[in-house]
Amino acid sequence: MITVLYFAWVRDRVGTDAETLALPAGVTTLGALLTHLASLSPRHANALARPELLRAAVNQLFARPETPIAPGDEIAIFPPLTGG
Amino acid sequence: MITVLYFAWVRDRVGTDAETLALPAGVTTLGALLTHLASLSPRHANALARPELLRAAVNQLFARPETPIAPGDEIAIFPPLTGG
Amino acid sequence: MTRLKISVQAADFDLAAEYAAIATQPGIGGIGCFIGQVRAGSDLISLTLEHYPGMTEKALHAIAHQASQRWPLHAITIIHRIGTLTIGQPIVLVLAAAAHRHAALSATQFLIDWLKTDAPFWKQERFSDGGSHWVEARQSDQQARQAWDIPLG
Amino acid sequence: MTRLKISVQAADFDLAAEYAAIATQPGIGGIGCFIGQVRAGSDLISLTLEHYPGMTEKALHAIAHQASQRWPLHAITIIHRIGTLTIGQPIVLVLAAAAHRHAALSATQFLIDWLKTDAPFWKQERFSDGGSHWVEARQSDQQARQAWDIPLG
Repeated sequence: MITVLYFAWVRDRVGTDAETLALPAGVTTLGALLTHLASLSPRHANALARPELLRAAVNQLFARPETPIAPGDEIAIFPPLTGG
Repeated sequence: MITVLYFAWVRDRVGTDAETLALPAGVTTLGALLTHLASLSPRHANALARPELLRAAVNQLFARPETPIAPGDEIAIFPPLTGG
Repeated sequence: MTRLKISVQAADFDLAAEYAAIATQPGIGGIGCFIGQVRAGSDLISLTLEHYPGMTEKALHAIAHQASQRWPLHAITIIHRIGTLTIGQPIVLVLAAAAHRHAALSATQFLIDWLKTDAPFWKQERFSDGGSHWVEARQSDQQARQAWDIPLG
Repeated sequence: MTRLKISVQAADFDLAAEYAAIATQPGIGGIGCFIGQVRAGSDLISLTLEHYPGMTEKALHAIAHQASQRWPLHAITIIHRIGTLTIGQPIVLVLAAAAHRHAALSATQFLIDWLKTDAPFWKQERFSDGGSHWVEARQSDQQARQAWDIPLG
């Protein structure tokens, strides 16, 4: 199982701030996970349609599409940061 | 008459913080005034011996050796600035 | 050793108290400081700041660590507020103390530049007509962050 | 219009009060600040700060004017103390407020860089053995001031 967190407008569009799911066979990178998540529902598809607008972290470290993921990971998907 | 002010170690060496004197004929620039002041006493000579260590203002504006001076002016002579 | 204080909090911060807490460290000659606050904009009522609990604190520590590798700093303080803030209210406080002014002020600038792009905060604006939207990241912030890594020669 | 406060004074300043006095100006998004204080050194007991009354205030106004020509600033505060100050005591406060952080922090750096070389203050150090000497100007301060006028291209 993995935990997926959504923040800011990604959360608004997906409609939840966190979900727990099984990692499908063959999904071993963040990029592959994004494709899988987009297939879960029309809301997911809409929220994740433009990966160039998204940023992500794996286990609270910034990650790229090729970053490996494994069961037990905490993955967060969010827009570019706007603090300060 | 002109007023000459001394600050920091220039004042310590000259032994006074201000003096009023007549502008001798022919002394029309700050550089010429410095030469004249150095002739007034051994203390003046010692304080003003190394012009490269001195800075000056005429009427409270930073000045250079060629800056003109005239009766009524306030001339200040001091070391490089060390505030802040 | 750099004295480090990092806090993510809803409450306002006390500038005088934060300054006093670091100013007495021995060897400090200069303290740089930056305060960001909610700037009035057309019909803006408030900002709501969201963050990623857990990761935010790690990211701020990593940014402070970067700064302390680049300059000899005696103290770093970063306080970032979350929740809803109205116009004029403070959002973020950065303090950096060093023996000399250049290190203190450069580190202050570095810390806020990196915080903008490397700490997981998001701002939502609310307007007087009832509307709201998520603030978009600015390209200039990314450039300011990257400028710290451009070789000078 | 830049709100300007310039003061040369023996008394300490109140950082919180000076910050509060400018933070409420409309349109401010960032406030940069620098505080210089007496740094402990081998056997140093105190610094005595002397200045050129009349010229100092003019010079500080000229420096503030330069800054307000270079950045869109909402407020500038410069407070410089004179007299005898012991280790750890604050010497100078610079505040600069603007819509954006870059202007606020750049102006803060500019103001303290120029103050070091263009405002008529002199420091005398006193030591525990009874000796004293006038601090010498640093070449690095002159370079920092001049760096503001190096063309970038």
